[in-house]
Amino acid sequence: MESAVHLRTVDISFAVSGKQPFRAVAGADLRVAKGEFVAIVGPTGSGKSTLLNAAAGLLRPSAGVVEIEGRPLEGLNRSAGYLFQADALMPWKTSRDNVAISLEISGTPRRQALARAEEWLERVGLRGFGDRYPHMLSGGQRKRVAMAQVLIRDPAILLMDEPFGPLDAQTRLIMGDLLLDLWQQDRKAVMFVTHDLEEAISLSDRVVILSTGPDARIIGDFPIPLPRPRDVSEIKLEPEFQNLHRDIWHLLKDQVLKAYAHSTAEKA
Amino acid sequence: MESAVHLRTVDISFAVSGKQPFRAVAGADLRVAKGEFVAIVGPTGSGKSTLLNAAAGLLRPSAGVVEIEGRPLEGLNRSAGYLFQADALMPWKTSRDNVAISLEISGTPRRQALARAEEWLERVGLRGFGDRYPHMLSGGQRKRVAMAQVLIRDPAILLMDEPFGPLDAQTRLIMGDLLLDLWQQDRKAVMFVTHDLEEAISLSDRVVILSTGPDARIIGDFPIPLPRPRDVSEIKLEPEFQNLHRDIWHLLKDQVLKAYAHSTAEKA
Amino acid sequence: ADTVRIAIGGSSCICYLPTVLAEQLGNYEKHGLDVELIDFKGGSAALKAVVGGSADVVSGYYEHTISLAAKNQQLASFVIMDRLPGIALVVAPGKNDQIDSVADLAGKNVGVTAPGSSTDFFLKYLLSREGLDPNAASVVGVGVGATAVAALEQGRIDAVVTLDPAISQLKNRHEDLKLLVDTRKEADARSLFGADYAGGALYTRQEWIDANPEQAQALAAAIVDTLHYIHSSTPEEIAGQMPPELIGDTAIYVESLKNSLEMISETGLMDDAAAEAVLEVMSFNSPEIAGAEIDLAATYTNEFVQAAAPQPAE
Amino acid sequence: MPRPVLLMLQILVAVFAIAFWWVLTRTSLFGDPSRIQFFFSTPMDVLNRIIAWFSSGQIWYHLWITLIEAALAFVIGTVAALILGFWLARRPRLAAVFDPYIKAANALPRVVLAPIFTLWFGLGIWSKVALGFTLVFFIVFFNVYQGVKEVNRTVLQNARMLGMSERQLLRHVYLPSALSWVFSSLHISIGFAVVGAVVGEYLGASAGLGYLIAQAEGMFDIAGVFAGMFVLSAFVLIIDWLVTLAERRLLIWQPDSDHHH
Amino acid sequence: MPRPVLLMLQILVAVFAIAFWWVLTRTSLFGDPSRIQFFFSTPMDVLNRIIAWFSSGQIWYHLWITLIEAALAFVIGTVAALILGFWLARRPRLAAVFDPYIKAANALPRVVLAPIFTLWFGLGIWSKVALGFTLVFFIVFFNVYQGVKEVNRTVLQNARMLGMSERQLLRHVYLPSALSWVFSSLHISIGFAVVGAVVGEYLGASAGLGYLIAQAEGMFDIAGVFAGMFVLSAFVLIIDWLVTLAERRLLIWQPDSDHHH
Ligand SMILES: Nc1ncnc2c1ncn2[C@@H]1O[C@H](COP(=O)(O)OP(=O)(O)OP(=O)(O)O)[C@@H](O)[C@H]1O
Ligand SMILES: Nc1ncnc2c1ncn2[C@@H]1O[C@H](COP(=O)(O)OP(=O)(O)OP(=O)(O)O)[C@@H](O)[C@H]1O
Ligand SMILES: [Mg+2]
Ligand SMILES: [Mg+2]
Repeated sequence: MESAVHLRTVDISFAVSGKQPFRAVAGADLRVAKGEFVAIVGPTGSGKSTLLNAAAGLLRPSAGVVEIEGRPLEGLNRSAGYLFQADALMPWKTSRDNVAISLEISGTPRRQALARAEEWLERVGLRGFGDRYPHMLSGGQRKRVAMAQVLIRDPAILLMDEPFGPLDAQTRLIMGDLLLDLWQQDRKAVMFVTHDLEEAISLSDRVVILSTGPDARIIGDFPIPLPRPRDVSEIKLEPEFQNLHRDIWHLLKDQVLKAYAHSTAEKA
Repeated sequence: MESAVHLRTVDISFAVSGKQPFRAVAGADLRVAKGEFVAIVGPTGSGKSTLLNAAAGLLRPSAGVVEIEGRPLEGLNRSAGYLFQADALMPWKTSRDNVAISLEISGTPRRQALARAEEWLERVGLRGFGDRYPHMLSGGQRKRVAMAQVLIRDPAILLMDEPFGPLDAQTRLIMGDLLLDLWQQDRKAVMFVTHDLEEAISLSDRVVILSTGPDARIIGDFPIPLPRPRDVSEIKLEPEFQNLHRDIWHLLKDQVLKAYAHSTAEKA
Repeated sequence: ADTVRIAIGGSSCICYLPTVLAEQLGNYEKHGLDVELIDFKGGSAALKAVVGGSADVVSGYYEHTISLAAKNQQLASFVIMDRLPGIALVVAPGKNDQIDSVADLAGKNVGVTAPGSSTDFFLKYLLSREGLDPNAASVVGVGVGATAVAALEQGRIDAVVTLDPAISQLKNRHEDLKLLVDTRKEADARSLFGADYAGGALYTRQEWIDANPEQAQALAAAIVDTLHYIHSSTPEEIAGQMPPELIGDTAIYVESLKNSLEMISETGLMDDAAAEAVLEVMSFNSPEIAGAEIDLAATYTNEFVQAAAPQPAE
Repeated sequence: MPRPVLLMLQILVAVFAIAFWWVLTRTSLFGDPSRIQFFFSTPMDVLNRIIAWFSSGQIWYHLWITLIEAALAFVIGTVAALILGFWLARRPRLAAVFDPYIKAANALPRVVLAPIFTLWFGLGIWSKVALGFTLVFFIVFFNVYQGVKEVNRTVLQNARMLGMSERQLLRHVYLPSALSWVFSSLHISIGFAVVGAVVGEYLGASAGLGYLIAQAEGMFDIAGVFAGMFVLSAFVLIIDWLVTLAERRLLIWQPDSDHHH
Repeated sequence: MPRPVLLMLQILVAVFAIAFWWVLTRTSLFGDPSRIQFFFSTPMDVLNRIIAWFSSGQIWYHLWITLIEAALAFVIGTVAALILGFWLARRPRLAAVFDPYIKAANALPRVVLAPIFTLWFGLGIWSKVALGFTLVFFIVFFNVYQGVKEVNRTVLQNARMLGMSERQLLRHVYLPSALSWVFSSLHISIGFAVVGAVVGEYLGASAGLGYLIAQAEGMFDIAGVFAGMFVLSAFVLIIDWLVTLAERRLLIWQPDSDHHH
């Protein structure tokens, strides 16, 4: 299968003034095929957002190459939509305008863009909140507006950084279904960062596990052979799911414990 | 038992320009006793952060009274520590300084404050990150610095808004244990907002459930009669836990589905 | 002795030459004075410094003592430096054929150094002498520096009422420059005012004179000595004494000195008729002054100059 | 604070100031009143002068000239600064090259430049506009330049990822984000635009408030000078009020800063 | 861009400007050169003048006086504006009451006020400091005031909840948060401090660069005027460079603005 995103053994370092550069990711090799849904999990601070930033073209790897659809990435990744981990809505636009601008940018007439934005706000459960500025929304509401902003553009590659983090469990399921529906329709490539293992397994084709940083590598790569289409809330009950969950959980737990031990080593 | 925080049938409204005020919370009555650990769950946008803001004295209820330790609250709640949902670290201070300032404010000499800050950074698994400015940290790392900043002051009342949101499952458990340890020592009153039901049940004495907003009320109040001290990672296996989880989950699910249906009503 | 602070209304003006030259020649020291010269942009600013008490003596136009008398501020001049006003009416190069007399200024734009200044008054007085409405020409403030030259050469104004060194600069740049009136020359001034017209002088608050008669005396003597020096030296010699930053182009400076020597007083004495002439022009322009009871004799004194006169010049 | 109370307090301040002025110039508490009057005039004289100006109608023409000059300087200066500021802020290399020249230009004493402005722009309103421009431009420019740099990084990256072109970024991100910087500089520069116009008139002109002030000053008519300055101030307050209205409209999205406690 | 390249480009700009100046005043491409020289002098004349000033050593005294005046105006103006700005920004009612007066004061033409400053502060450096102060103060004040209002709300609420007193808030939240606003206004006001000092000297003084410029102007010695202005600009660049150093140190916490793409 053709690859949508290919991080070819990338190192990613950050300059830290007065010190050695901090190498967050070392020799990570990650390939996401066209139409593939890859979940990325890993301990906090391991480098998940960093990988997405590299795939988006916002960070340049210090070694290795980022290839998008087979070609080395120069500048921004124009075919990707990126849902950031942090608040990224334009505070001077209402939620409706924040969503509509996504379409207006590429030339959709304003009226039409607004109508579609309204539809999308409804889809993410925010009917009636179109006139609100971001600071008048709750954390979960802001996240959903951001989600609508990214999804409405229907990008070929989706980078999502803990998109459902501030949502309650039930809304997560609904949003997960929504995402899968969209994905099913035209098989985008998705890189999906989450801390919720169940979510990772129930949504994705593959779960990739990052080791504790610095010098984080990919230490696990689990294909999820569960049948599609999936019902996100039902799938958890399947025994195969449970097995996968346990395997991944163990791998991850070791990483975190190691990291935590390392971090408090001197103390203990 | 004496009450630490008592929201006496409060209404909380927001002015929305050109419209009726938006009443987020209506007639919510919530009492947290001294030394009690109360978890608050509810659909996204229901008013959890709003309730914490009221308890912190950052928002004035439009009806009802907020009582802290038996006295009506005027201005800020000086005996509370508040871990905000959004990023709230001072971007111009390193993580060490961000934590140390908490102590310096109340007169601890700088050297001592820095030493204790370093200890706390270790506790939350951030040894070696003391020199970083917030923008050089990952989302989960920032949250943990904020947690250290609040906990180091050892406040009598703890308000925590999705403190473990951006952490991976394993780190969550570690932080949960850390929190319970602290709480065990001197029995603070805790109001703990979370979307993770398991977390809510395993940590708290009581789980309070908010209905979908606007006009959110408290629609459920489950005492958690699990024995203390608890081991956060083990407790999930107890049958009583499972029962509670199921009950709460059902109540919550209905709320969310109702909200979502309402929000997409016209559409359907 | 205490330092005497002299506020000059623009040290580049030839009309204040004696004040600066006295310093260069060491005449103040000779009379036991320690003098500090402070340069101001225009006479009225210099005067305000003196009224406010931050400077002791003004080197400025005598007429201000009259304006201030009308404002209940008692000032008096105690040595005169110029017996003529030194103001000229210059026609814009290129407008020579349109403007042949003062009467032709009606309806034209005429530059003055500033509205309400001596040059403004002078223009209005000139116009009325020709039987015109004093406001027949529209007045434009253009200052004394390059702005005036730019405005004139660009034809933004049709004529300008100005002083040296601007007159000499213009003359230097335009061979055929037409001066309709040139009161650096006795003839023009006499025909206009019927007498001399007191120009630059040292004056100050009456209180200061009363409190510091020795210093006033010494100042008067130093200036009188300088006046003698000026009239007994060639322009080149004088130029040789001046600080280079107050000369600019030497040739032009010497030329303007030549044209101005006539206007510089030889004695330092105030002629009563010259004071009358000033009062007349001022009264004409300001209803306030016309209406005020001004004791002209109180605005100047020759006492110090007379006491200084017997001293032989070097 | 309700508006009438605010207004009353503001008036109270004025009343106090005027009372102090009166005591200063009318009693011998602070020295010889006639000398003080020479510098500060008296409240009544100034008031009478203002009334005379307005009742004779003479002032309107001058006010109009000054208004035009100040408004042109303000608008042209602001627009030029916005364009150059936004443009240079997005081209850090170019900006680095020109940086010292811009800063040096800001240090030139405008008063000295008056002859050159006269040469280029004549004695009419344009030389005054030029003078005002040189003040307004730099004030707005530096703020815009900094404002653009202060754009929230995540918001900017998000906008870029949404596919905004440089132009769209300007319109939808940089401009709104820098708006409070721009308005801050506008509040500063309104005053300076008027100062520029008045100083220009003061140095050479045939009309305008600066001309009136210069005339009054030449005649030691301090009441006239003060009257001119009061009219000027009133006038600036009106323009500033218009700017504030625009600001309120454009910055409606900002959370109220909470000033409780 | 590496520093040497940058420096070379900067010098290139200067070379171009000077070449243009030379062509303007030395050839008849733009009209009669002798007339143009009267207003613009020529590069060589100005250079010679500057060399003469420095080699005779005459300039140092004047430069020193101007430096002192500008530095005092800058420091006092900034400090006063910081104090008043931070103080008023935290007292919105008081600020609302005084708001119109502050704005009106900013519109007063400083040149006209010069005699009053002389009255109050004498003829020495302090009247020039006062003039510079009135420029610096308003520029910094408005920016500080706005900067304080732009503090991130969550950060502020968090600091409050941590128990900071008003004073601690100032030191740990408002001041650092408003710092980029402050620095922006400092870059603007350095130029204005110098302008204030020079204009003050120009209007009445016995020393300083403004005095030199005024004398040169009075004698139609345009080379002297330009030489004075160049020395002035060089001088401002040095002060600005010092401010930039301070800025870099104090704003070290800010993420590099990313200027790629
Ligand atoms: N600008 C920066 N400068 C220095 N270090 C950085 C910078 N940005 C991130 N890092 C470091 O890189 C590592 C990876 O960060 P990243 O944000 O990718 O983590 P993450 O896996 O997304 O974590 P989380 O789950 O907490 O969001 C962290 O240790 C972080 O401290
Ligand atoms: N400033 C405001 N103006 C208007 N409405 C607001 C404002 N702040 C919050 N709200 C509304 O109040 C409701 C409750 O918000 P709140 O932030 O308390 O939700 P929450 O329960 O914390 O949600 P989440 O889990 O998404 O954080 C939401 O519908 C939100 O849109
Ligand atoms: Mg992350
Ligand atoms: Mg919330």
